[in-house]
Amino acid sequence: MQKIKPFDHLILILGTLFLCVPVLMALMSSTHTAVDIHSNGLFITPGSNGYATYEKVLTHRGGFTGDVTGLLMLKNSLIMGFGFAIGKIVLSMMAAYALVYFRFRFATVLFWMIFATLLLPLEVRIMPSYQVMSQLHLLNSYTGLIVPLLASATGTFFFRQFFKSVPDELLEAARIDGAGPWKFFIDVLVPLSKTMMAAIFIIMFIYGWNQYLWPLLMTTDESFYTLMRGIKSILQVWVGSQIPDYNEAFALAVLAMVPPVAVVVIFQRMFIKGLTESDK
Amino acid sequence: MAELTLNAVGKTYSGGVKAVSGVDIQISDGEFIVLVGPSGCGKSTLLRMVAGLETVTDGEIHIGSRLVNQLDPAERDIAMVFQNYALYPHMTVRDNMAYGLKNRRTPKAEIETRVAEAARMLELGQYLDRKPRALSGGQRQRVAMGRAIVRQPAAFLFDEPLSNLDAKLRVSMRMEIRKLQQRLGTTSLYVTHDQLEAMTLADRLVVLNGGRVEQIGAPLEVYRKPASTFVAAFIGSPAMSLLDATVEGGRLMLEGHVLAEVDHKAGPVTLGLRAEDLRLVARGGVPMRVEYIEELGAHRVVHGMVGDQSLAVVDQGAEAPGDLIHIAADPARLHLFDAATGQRIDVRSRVGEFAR
Amino acid sequence: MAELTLNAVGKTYSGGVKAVSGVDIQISDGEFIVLVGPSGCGKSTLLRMVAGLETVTDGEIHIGSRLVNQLDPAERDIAMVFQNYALYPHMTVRDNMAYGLKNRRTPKAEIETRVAEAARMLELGQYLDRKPRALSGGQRQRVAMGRAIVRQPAAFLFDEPLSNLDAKLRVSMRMEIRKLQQRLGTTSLYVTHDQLEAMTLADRLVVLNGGRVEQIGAPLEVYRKPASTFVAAFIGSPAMSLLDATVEGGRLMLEGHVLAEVDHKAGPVTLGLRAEDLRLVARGGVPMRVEYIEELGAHRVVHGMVGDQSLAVVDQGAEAPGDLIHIAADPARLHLFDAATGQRIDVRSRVGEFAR
Amino acid sequence: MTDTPLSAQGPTAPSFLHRLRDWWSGETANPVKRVQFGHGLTPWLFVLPQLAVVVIFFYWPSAQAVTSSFYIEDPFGFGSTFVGMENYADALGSKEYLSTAWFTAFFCVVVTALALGIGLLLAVKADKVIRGAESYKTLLISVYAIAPPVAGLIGMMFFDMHMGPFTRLFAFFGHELRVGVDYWDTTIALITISVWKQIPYNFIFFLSGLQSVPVSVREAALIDARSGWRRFKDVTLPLLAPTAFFLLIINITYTMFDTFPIIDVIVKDKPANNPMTLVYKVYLDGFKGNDIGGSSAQSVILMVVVAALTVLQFRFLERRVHYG
Amino acid sequence: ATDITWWHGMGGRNGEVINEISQKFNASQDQCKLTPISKGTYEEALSSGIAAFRSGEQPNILQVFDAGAATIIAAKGATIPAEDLIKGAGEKFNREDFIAGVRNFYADSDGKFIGMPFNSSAPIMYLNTEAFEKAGVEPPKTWEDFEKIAPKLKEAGYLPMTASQLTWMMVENFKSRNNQQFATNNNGYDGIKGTELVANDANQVMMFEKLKEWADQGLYGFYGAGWADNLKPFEEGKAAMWIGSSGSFGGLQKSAKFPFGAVFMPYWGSIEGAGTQSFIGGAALFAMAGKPKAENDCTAKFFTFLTAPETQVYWHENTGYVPVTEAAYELAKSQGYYDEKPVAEVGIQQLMLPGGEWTKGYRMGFYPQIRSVMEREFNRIFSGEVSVKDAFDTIESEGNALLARFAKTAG
Ligand SMILES: Nc1ncnc2c1ncn2[C@@H]1O[C@H](COP(=O)(O)OP(=O)(O)OP(=O)(O)O)[C@@H](O)[C@H]1O
Ligand SMILES: Nc1ncnc2c1ncn2[C@@H]1O[C@H](COP(=O)(O)OP(=O)(O)OP(=O)(O)O)[C@@H](O)[C@H]1O
Ligand SMILES: O=P(O)(O)OC[C@H](O)CO
Ligand SMILES: [Mg+2]
Ligand SMILES: [Mg+2]
Repeated sequence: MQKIKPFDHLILILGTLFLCVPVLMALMSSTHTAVDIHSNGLFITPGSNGYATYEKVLTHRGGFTGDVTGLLMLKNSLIMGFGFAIGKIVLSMMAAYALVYFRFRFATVLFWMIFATLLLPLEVRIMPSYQVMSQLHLLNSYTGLIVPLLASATGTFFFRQFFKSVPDELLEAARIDGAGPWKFFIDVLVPLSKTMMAAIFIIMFIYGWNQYLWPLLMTTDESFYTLMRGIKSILQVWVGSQIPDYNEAFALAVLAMVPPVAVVVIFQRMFIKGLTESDK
Repeated sequence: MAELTLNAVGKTYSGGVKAVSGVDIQISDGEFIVLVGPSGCGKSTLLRMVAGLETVTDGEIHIGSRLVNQLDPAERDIAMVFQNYALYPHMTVRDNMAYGLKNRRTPKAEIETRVAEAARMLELGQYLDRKPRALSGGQRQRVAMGRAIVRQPAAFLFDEPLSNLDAKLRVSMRMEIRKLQQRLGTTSLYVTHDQLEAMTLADRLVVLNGGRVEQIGAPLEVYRKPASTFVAAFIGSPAMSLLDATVEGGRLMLEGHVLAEVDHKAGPVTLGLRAEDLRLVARGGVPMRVEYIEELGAHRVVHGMVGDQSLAVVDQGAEAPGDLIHIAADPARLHLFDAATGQRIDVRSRVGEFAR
Repeated sequence: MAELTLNAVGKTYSGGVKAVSGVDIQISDGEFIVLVGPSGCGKSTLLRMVAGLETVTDGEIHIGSRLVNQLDPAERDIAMVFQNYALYPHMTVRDNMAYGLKNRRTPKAEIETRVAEAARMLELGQYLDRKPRALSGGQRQRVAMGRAIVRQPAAFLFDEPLSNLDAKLRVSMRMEIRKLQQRLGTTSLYVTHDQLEAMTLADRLVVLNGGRVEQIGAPLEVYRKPASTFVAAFIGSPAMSLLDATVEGGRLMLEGHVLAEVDHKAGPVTLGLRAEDLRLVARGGVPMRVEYIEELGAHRVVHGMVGDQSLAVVDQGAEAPGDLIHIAADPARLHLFDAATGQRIDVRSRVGEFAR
Repeated sequence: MTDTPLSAQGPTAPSFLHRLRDWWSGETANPVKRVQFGHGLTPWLFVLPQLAVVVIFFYWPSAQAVTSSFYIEDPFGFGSTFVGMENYADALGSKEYLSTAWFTAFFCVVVTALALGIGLLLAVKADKVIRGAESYKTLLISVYAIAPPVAGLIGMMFFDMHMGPFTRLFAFFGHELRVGVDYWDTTIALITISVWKQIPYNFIFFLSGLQSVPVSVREAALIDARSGWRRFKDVTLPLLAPTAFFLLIINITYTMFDTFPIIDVIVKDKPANNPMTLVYKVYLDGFKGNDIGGSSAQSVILMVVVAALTVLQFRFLERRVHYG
Repeated sequence: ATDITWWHGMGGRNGEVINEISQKFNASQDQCKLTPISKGTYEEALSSGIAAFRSGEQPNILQVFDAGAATIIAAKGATIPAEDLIKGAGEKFNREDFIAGVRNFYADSDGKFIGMPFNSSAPIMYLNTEAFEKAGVEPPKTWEDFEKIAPKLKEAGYLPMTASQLTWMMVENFKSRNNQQFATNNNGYDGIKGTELVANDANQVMMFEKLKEWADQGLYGFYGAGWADNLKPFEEGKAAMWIGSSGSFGGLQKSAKFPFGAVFMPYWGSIEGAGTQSFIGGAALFAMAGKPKAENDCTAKFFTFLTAPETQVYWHENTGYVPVTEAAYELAKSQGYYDEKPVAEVGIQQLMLPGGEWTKGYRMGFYPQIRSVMEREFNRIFSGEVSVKDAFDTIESEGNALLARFAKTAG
């Protein structure tokens, strides 16, 4: 029994306001015209241009071929998000499995080799990475978009911690039950990691979803446009002499928030629980 | 079903810790062997070597006629029940039991029959579709048992399977295990550090101490003729009181009182007395100052001091702390141990009731 | 040190679960009260209400003369020992003990004296600078105790403090707790579901069932005169056997055998028999078919069937499963309960040894 | 006590042969799991995908970056001159580079401290309240989903020199906020936005960390200490240390690397004399300035610094962290 | 049909117009099919082009902005000079068709077109008509004029002037408008080795000392390096003058709620020979090397199509960039576009002013980084951290170090 003081709510409300008001303003601003936003800044009240903006953003056939609509970008963003999240989970679970459950030379070396990838993000090694991709003939492909981003340790690190907390006896029981490494992995470990996978999924989904620079460099085909790229291409003119279509950028941003937020809301319970379980 | 032979078995962990050494045990088909000993004495290590979960660094282990030292756990035809059950939390009770069989490519129909049979035996029928988390501790325990039985292995291995249960459940579960093993007739090796459990379950007890076998024998034999002070103190509740005594000219002396005549050379000895072998006498006997009393309902355990050595006596009387009482025992029920080595001394004759 | 008064205390959890209702307990200064009852009966809830960890939804709790319903746990002047110790894992043993005192601005020197005193008492001196993880289970338990005693609070609250220990350690720890409490004279409320622990520790036992008090009394009183079949089955080991019997014309009948003459109206009753109150007779008595036997060293518990009802008898004999034996008991040791309500029936007179 | 420690026998030193065999099979004194699968090909099959990705897409390009750092290179690859350590000397010898390095360190400390602090505060409060907890959590976590360029844009508009609400707020307190012109004003904006973006992440992890602190330990503290602050400081916080340590590393990585879209937006593509981080400078010189050799040298320096930092943190901080 | 690709760095409406032009080209013939692809900003487009070239994945056409020109022109094998390409394909090409101001910027020292001028802009001065009426003053031609009218505008309650992107306005185009040398080696056209920046000369320093002085007097507002931050006061009607791009016209029409006009960017009457044309801003198109002849011919065909008057006028009227050929200018004029929108004519007229020795352009490697150095130092000047002289000394020394580094890239 801990007494809850109004003060606690006050802090939470302030924190929530600090975090959410900007997002709310993005939403509200998306219903005003670009010129209004350009001249007056962000809005906290709704405007009258919302329907037009969202209709345009969703159905406007942009790009050279006229195929680049909000829906196409949404599709590609989803492919990026899912592809990355799933790829990440598969790769890092397998690697973490090998590192934790096998007795083999170099396990520590391998762990540090993988962990070191936290030290240098893609942005910093982007040019050489591009050359590698082109040598592998992976430009303009979903594989090329997704796979290089997988070279990072976060997921492996998470799963390693989680596997360490799985009771030893489960492996022992499974071995006595005649399960080999693959069967144990598929039959026992994967189902046990469900909540952890959900947690990682959200984090990674958002990461993949929000990629910009790499897709820009990697693809030359309009059919690979993502929402993030749509937003950036609207906004990039602000450095020059034009008025960017702020309203459309905000509308795209709001649309871009919907799937991740939906994922967060749906998986929230699992999410928090999943992250917790590693600490046991 | 098979015999189990441990031949000079030893284990040195890679850090250099010698957890088990020179263990020889011969277990006949269908026998129920209980390994007891204090925490850290190597019980689990020994069991896990039999299971194939630890490498055997010395000696040989045979199951039936096969030398299994190099075999994988799955190839040894054994089943194991773990202390914390180690059920697969994501599988139903049915799947938990069936998993080992599936991995052995047992035909579907056969699996179903065996699971149904085990469920009936363990009264788990109505829980077959639940996940472990929806079961009580006792029920989980039975699922773990079920997982072992369906396999119809050559041997069962149990590592403290009851220690997570509460006292009441522990008592009822240990009966069930015993009944089951008798019905199936499967050779079993059972680890516990609860001596009551050990006594009630075992065909033969193996008392381990510091990685070595201290004594092997039927429970009552071990109880009545403990081979050393270690075994004496470990088996029996309340624990046997061990006191310093001396033999002087063929007489066993405790704090200046003659207890019995013994055929042993003069010198210090350790005297073992079980609380239930002692009784109160109105006069004579050895005087004991009552310190405190445990009321257990059925009887009371009186703890007191003889000189400056402590002693426990079972009694139905009405003494209170501070009272001076006199106790006596049948000399046949005295245990003598070598004061230096702690080894049992079997004296050839003892005469008279102690302290006339 | 203080009195503790619970006045019609009840607890309804926010989900609507009524965990405790109408509990009245009057605990005098220095008394050691043990709360027993099966899992889920509300023991922890009650204790936690006293500690201030749960809100009290009905009734009043007084510590000394203060009504504490609304006070913060830290203001109630109580100390609590948790089932899983709840030691601060990041603090040394010393800091764990000192923490509560520091927060009460006890002078440094005073803290040191008290911690040293507690450490001496609990033989923890050499571990003072270790972290809990480097201690064995029993040692952790003692630290948890130490943390409570240095505080010198008005009352100790214990929530199953021994249930994580192995059997042997449990026995020795419960003695230490009892001795300590007697030395300090601090009012104590102790929760357990182990009836042996309850018997040996309590000044008075409170048996809870489904959130209500079933019986309050001294351990032997509860043991000897259980107020209901619930209490009868819960207190005592092996559990009291409860059998269906009938009274016909003033005679108590079990499976067709006359047991005693009782002054009670005719009809079905529940008969309670403790294993240690029964003895074997060569002839006569009630016939019992031996089912299986538990060898406990000091004695054996013989389980068998009378008709189709099961019964346990303590014995030193040598029966084997399948034997037919005959048992008898002193009518003064029979317990009768109302067949419908389970409440104890105190019959005015009983005549004769059962089944001549 | 029943413990009969085996140390009485003393651990015997393992024979040379034992050790050789252990080395060969990878057996160590402290394996991660009590029982592990044997060696052989299988573990390699499991690490292989990740390893391949890491080698191909991390080590290979990184090796190229290291090689490039010793050359001054025409961006199109027509000519290059081997210059040895000159690129390193140029970077480390430049006043601008050093001041950027100092700013990066400062920025790291402040952003990490604030983001962790506020994230923790909110997590503690959200963990405490029951009513409305779900809504708070959902709202706070949702912000995590907002796209970085939009986060930057929103931030930029909030700090706009002419019409930003924050500019007005500061004016109310008598300070003319000139983000993009004044070094420290820009710093304030960068910190605010970076902290804002990172709070939800920290909140999520702290909240789950808190929920894993044993309830009974918290209750024990409730009995021992009256002041909520003391309970937090003495008990909750130390028990959160593993989470905090993990977050510390992630947050430092975040401020070092992932804040660069924010900087890009706030300085509107033209850093001028505004503060920036080392990574932004690598991006600026390499990606925008096409100076491959120089920027490679900078990224190698960065890698070394971050690696050293990580090792330091593991060596000195993690020791103080209490794990379960 | 032969497929060719065009990577560009335009977004928003400009990007859409690029798509429209490409469609027009594809519709105009059937041998070639052009696909334009947006690669982010100018910098991102250039970097993508470089990365792609190194991997042999380059597009046929790459758009490169003014500051990046030296980088791509210095890489001799990376591009095919536009002139060679067009002539090689048998298309007509005449340098004189292009207006004076765009002829040299993307050409070599002999005047041969390396890049194809495409989206060209000029820095011009926009005026708030109301402000000038209120203050009763005439728009300035020279900075001396400015010094006279500025106090009156201030009195009338206006901030007299702001300017975006000082590097472009007050350094590069200061050099051009006042016919001042910008770098040795013929402004860098004659070779990479040994090219040095001429930045801390007396006139350049004087320009900034004046700016600083005006800023201190409240005659000029400095709002950092951001383009929009400096534009905003003008849009809000607070500033009377703003120096921006001719291309800003389209945006201003939407955002400025008052009548406005434009004049040439001022020069110094005190400097002899000043008043020359300005450098073009914006970007040019480069034909990347390493492509088959058939594709190169299509590229040439597209370049010819681009310079056709109709295409240029369409581009000019839709984006605000100036037309690059005389013919296009004439066409627009004859259509009466400038009668309707006189402001749209200012940029092109300024580019058609007579040139001088130093007005054809500049060629300096790592120039984007040199711009960064300048931007940094300008902020310091206006915050009073450094003197103008010191700032330009720094610019020159750091700039020369960068130029020396660039010289090494040639091998
Ligand atoms: N993997 C290991 N590496 C090194 N020493 C070990 C290892 N496992 C166990 N030991 C040591 O071997 C000895 C025997 O351990 P074991 O687990 O067999 O004891 P136990 O009898 O089962 O004890 P408990 O009753 O506590 O379960 C102990 O001293 C223990 O510390
Ligand atoms: N937070 C809660 N919300 C709702 N019901 C609860 C809560 N905590 C306990 N209960 C219920 O209240 C009843 C009493 O619980 P309590 O923990 O007091 O039992 P207990 O006697 O301590 O049992 P045990 O011996 O298993 O510890 C149980 O039925 C339990 O399910
Ligand atoms: O915005 P633009 O296209 O007029 O270009 C302005 C500058 O020349 C860019 O360097
Ligand atoms: Mg063990
Ligand atoms: Mg409880």
